[in-house]
Amino acid sequence: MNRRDVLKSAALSALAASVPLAVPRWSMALAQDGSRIFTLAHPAGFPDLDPATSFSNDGAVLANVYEGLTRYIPGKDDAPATLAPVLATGWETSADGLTWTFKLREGVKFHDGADLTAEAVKGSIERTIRIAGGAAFIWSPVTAITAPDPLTVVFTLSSPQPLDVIAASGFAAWIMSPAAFDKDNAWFNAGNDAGSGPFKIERYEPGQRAILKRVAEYWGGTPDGAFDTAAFEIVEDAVLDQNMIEGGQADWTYGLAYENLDALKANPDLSVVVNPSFETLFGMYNTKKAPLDRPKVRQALSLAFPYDDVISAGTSGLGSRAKGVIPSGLWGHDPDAPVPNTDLEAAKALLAEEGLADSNLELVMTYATSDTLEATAGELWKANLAQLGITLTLQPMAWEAQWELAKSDPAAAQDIFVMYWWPTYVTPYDYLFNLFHSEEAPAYNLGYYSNPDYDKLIDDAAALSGTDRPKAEGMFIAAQRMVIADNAAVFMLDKPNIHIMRSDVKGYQDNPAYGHVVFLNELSR
Amino acid sequence: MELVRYTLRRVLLSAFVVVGVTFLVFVVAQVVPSDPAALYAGPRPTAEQIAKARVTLDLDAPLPQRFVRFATAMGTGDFGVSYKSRRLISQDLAVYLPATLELAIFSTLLALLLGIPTGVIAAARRGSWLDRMGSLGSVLSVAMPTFFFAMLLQLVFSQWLGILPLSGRLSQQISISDPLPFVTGFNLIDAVIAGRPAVVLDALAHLILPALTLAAYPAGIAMRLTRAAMIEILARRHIIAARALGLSAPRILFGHALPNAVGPALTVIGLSFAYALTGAVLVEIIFAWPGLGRYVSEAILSKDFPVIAAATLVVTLCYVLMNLVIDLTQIIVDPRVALT
Amino acid sequence: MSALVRRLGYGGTLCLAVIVSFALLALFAPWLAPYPDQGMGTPNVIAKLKPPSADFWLGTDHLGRDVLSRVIFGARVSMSAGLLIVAFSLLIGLPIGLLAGYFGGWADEALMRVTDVFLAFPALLLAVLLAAALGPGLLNSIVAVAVTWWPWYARMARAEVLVLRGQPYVEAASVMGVSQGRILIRHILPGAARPLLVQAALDVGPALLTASSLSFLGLGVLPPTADWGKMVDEGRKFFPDRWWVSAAPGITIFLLALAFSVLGDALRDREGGKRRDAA
Amino acid sequence: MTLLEVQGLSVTIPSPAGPVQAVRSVDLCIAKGEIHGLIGESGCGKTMTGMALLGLTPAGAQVAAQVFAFDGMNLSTSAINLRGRRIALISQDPAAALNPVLTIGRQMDDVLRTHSPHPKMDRRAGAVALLAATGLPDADKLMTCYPHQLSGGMQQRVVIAQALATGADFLIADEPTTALDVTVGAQVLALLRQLVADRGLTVLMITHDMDVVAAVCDRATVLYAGLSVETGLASAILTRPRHPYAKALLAALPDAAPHGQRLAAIDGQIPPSTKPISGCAFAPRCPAVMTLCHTVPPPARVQGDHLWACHVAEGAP
Repeated sequence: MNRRDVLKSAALSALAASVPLAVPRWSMALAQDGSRIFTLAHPAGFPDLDPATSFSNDGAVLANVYEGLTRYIPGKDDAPATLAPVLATGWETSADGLTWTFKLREGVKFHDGADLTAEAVKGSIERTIRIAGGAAFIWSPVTAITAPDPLTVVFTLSSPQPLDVIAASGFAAWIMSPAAFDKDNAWFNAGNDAGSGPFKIERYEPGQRAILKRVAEYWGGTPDGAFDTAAFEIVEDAVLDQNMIEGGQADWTYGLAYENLDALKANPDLSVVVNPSFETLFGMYNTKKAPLDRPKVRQALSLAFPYDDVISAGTSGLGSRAKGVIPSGLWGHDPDAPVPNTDLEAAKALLAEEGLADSNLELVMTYATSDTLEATAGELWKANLAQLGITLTLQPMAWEAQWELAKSDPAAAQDIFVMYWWPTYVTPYDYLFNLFHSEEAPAYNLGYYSNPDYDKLIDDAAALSGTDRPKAEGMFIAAQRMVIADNAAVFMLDKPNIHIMRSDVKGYQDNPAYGHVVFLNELSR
Repeated sequence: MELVRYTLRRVLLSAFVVVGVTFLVFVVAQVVPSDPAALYAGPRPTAEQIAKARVTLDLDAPLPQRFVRFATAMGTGDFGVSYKSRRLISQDLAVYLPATLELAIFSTLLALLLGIPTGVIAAARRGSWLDRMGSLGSVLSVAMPTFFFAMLLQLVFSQWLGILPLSGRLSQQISISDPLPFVTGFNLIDAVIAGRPAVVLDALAHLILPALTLAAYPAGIAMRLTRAAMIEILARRHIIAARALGLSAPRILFGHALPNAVGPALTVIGLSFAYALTGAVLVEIIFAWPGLGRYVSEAILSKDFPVIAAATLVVTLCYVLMNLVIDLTQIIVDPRVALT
Repeated sequence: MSALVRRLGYGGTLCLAVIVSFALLALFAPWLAPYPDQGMGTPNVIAKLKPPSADFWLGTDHLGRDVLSRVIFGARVSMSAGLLIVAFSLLIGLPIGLLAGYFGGWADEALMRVTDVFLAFPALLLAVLLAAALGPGLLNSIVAVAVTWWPWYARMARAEVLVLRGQPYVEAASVMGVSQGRILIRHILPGAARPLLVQAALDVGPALLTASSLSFLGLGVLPPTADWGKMVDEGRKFFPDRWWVSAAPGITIFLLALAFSVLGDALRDREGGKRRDAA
Repeated sequence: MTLLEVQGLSVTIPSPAGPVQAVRSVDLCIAKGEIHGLIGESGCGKTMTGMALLGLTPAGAQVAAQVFAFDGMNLSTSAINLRGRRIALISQDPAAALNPVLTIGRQMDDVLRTHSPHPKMDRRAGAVALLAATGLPDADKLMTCYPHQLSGGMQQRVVIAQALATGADFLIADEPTTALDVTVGAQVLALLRQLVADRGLTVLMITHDMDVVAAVCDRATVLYAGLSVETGLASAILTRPRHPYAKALLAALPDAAPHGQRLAAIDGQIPPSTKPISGCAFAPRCPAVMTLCHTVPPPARVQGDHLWACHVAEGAP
């Protein structure tokens, strides 16, 4: 009997006189009455359910309602990452990597009864490109799409790109029924769908819940004991999410406080699934503003970062050391990257060398309001820097405001920009281009890093990644080491992917390429 | 005549206030250090997407022109779309406003129900232990931080005793498998319309804790005001006259004294309603109540200006209307008010 | 001491003592807190979320900082927030009320309609809106609340001036040709300021409650500054299993607000003032 | 036949400054059908005497009397039962005595339903009849009016109608004309007179106005400092007062003085009600005071049915 139970029984006996004995339990479990309903306590809402423009948490719903041509299966232990066929059964590329041909699966029907055809694939992707919202840019290399026969689609590219990987993207790569080509954003966000996936949207109450129902005619297999219904309950408060999963009102959730995971692990009704994610946390140094325009000063700051403390305090030890910006599990990850370790003495020496010992430097770090991991990292780093005579001001900001500040004038912007990155589709280029490629008006290169050698190296690697992936990987790793050597950023940690679910749920596989998506069709009870 | 003039003046003042509030909200929005176009363009937008959004949102028009357009749009109930979700705000409001109003009205009733009888009894039994307990409770409730009180209520009634639900508006069994058809958006009313008594009870059970959180402070104030007013009224000559006429004690207390306390009671209604609307920001987050407070606080975090503006305006409008209604009721109940 | 008890009663005197002790705690926090550096924000990760013990009387938070020290340092924020909100509100409200009441006419009408607009907002909502627009930070949140409070003082000052303006000594001064500015400052201001100052003193409690609400919503101080509202919010994730993180600051806010409230009642019985609603 | 007999009535009210002797010793003897004046300056205990008869003394007050009988019943135990049944009050300021937020009809009905089990419609008719009986025109229309819509005289008639509605046969009229202007006051007095005649009522008329006494009272009692100092036929007191205080009252009232002038034109002040009195209460102000007066309580003197208390046998000149 733990302390909470003691308090509980004390309170109960105190109130025994006034409270009827047959206490109705509000935590009465949906999950435990053998129901075929899978309930997700979802800590984020779904801003956009249009498969062409969705670029956020909506993937959690869309990935069960829509399908793409391929799906990325992450590498595990020694097994390399692969691409699994979904709507496409096979694909090939020309030797120059400029023409890609996909064979489509036969007998697939959309929820509205239409058949999957090459025209449907062509039309879906063309709609996405036409609207040009969200992650539509993933198709920018595509110059033409043709449908030589009902089950064959041919893409022509302007430059060699790994289109099979792009087609596995969690955003902007969904195939929809031709009936939806002329529908607007509002039609989808009213809760309508045009997918071919194992579930369809039965009811959508924006900001509150989405109810998904199994589609009987789904082409793929279904495990025994699979769920008929999935209820995404949008509860944006981690405290309530935790209560729901503990009380049996939810089968799955994420985003709970790391500090509480030990208690959850000890609960036999729950299982805590920890996996590496593709999300990595880093702080970009403002390379255009004194004193961080000097690489040695940046290096000193990186040496002062308390890597292990942040992992243990911020993630209860579940995160892992970042080896550069490419997280483990993704090709291009560099397990031997020469990243700095915490060493205050060395940092002090470097600062002295730069003439900045006891200089009372004042730096500003911006991060997203209400992100406790970023706040924790900031607070711990601040304490270390204080020992070097550096004052770090922690400035939590709304993401848009933080971004706006960073995009304005680098000379007036923050000194350190803290953010996460995750890939739109699984390629190292996505990280390396967006974050460190030279840009006139930077979108995400918010440390304003600029290195022509680096630019060329990753551009060349990208061109090779459709045809000669091992070679491309080597080049990406080399490029990443340039960034590390220049100390363009401090790589704080790789975030763990932690999901909590009821332990009677079977078949769960975490797929970091798709954020916090649950592939509901794989689950059973 | 005075009545008509008073009413007209009050209505005109309220109209002026609404225009002023609209202006103020617009001004505050200009201070927000964020680019609406970047927000509208979605997560990780490209430069082209942002440029397109600037045009769509017409952000480059001169300020006065934008204000006029903003004010006319608000005036016609066209709140535009959310920059974040790009959903029609009026659609969202149709769902969230009833949820907040249901909570606000219920908590106002609860505050009156708790505060006024205790105040009456405390006044009638001055100095008794009931009076002392009531006064103590009112002092405590006034000093209690709302958010902490909410946590304590959840802890005791939901997590320890398990007799009331922790959060939400309806149990999942109902909201997932067997939802209530949307008629008015007030769950209590919709459940009655649907003829489902179990759902009425369920909705009530979900209302109690958040409403109690919001009712504590106004109930404390109500108790004080009622007590003070009743003590003054009970000493009035017409009450002595009523006693001299042999009327029974309860009839004097409730039939003669209490109607004179309608003025203070109306004040309490206004105060309590305002407090509930305001406290909604805190309470709706803690209780996952899908109402305007939660809506607006999310919008504030993401700097979603049209939502902030619409929600602030609607809440303020409710507040202004409520005050207008209270003032006008005051005249009906006590016609002497209009003369002063 | 006995004079104080006679004026305020036992309850009022006790409350005054509580408030004075909190003020002293705030003032001398670096000397009184057992771990001053942790009170100011230095993490101590190895000892995180420890229950109350001889070393940490009120336990530690998620970064291993002594909750007692944080609470003591939090008194600085809460006390100064309460005082500054009231001071700023007076600074805006008093002059506006004076001018409106003294000059009357269209100036009065215009200024009072402006206060109408501000009073039409549910106060916390406007404060949240402003705090969000200004960005987080103690000063910003104080300004945000003050903007919603000044109209009360403006109204009150105006009402006082209307009374004072009719006083014989003011009329006499006017007849003798004393300039208007001088009359306003010499004769009216001192009379009008007194009741307002009493009211302002009573409002410090509600003011710090409102400030703590903003802080709870993440619109208050910047980390790692300790603030009670923020501490309650941070501790909510660990509540009730590790109750001390939230309970200590929560109870502290309650106690201080209670002390202000009871003291206010004691003072009000003498001076006559009005209660202000807070959130 | 004697309806009310009171001897040695005293009312003591606790206060922070010590017990207040609001009424020290009052004797009253009122026959059925008579209008009995209770005369005195403000603060002499007249109103408190009326309240004691109604059992409406303030919380904590102690009421004592040697004889305290109403129609053969002991008032100290049955005041609450008699209040509003046999004894009713017509209070001083009708505007304050009526509830401002209830209609006249509602206030009449509240009284009627308390005292009779009649159905609502009958009660309404009864209320209209009572209002009409007090001389109110358009009684039916008045039922839906609020008090503030009526003139002072009309309000006082409503108050009288309420008193009648209780079915009481003994009315305590506490300065019923003070708040009214002279002509209206006179009409109200006429109405009372007529009601007494028609319905066989008995009235205790509390007043400070000698004109009221002259106009309606059969008999009267003069109070001073909570003591009854003289009682007798009203005409006798008005024409030939015996007690020096009563004499001073009349002397202080010039014939030409406007009606309703207050009785304050006597030098000196009433002794403080917190202190006990030794000797005669009026001694400090009495023009015919003797040494004896300061120490020995005055003896009761009788002349026919005229009683007074004074050391001077025939009263001072």
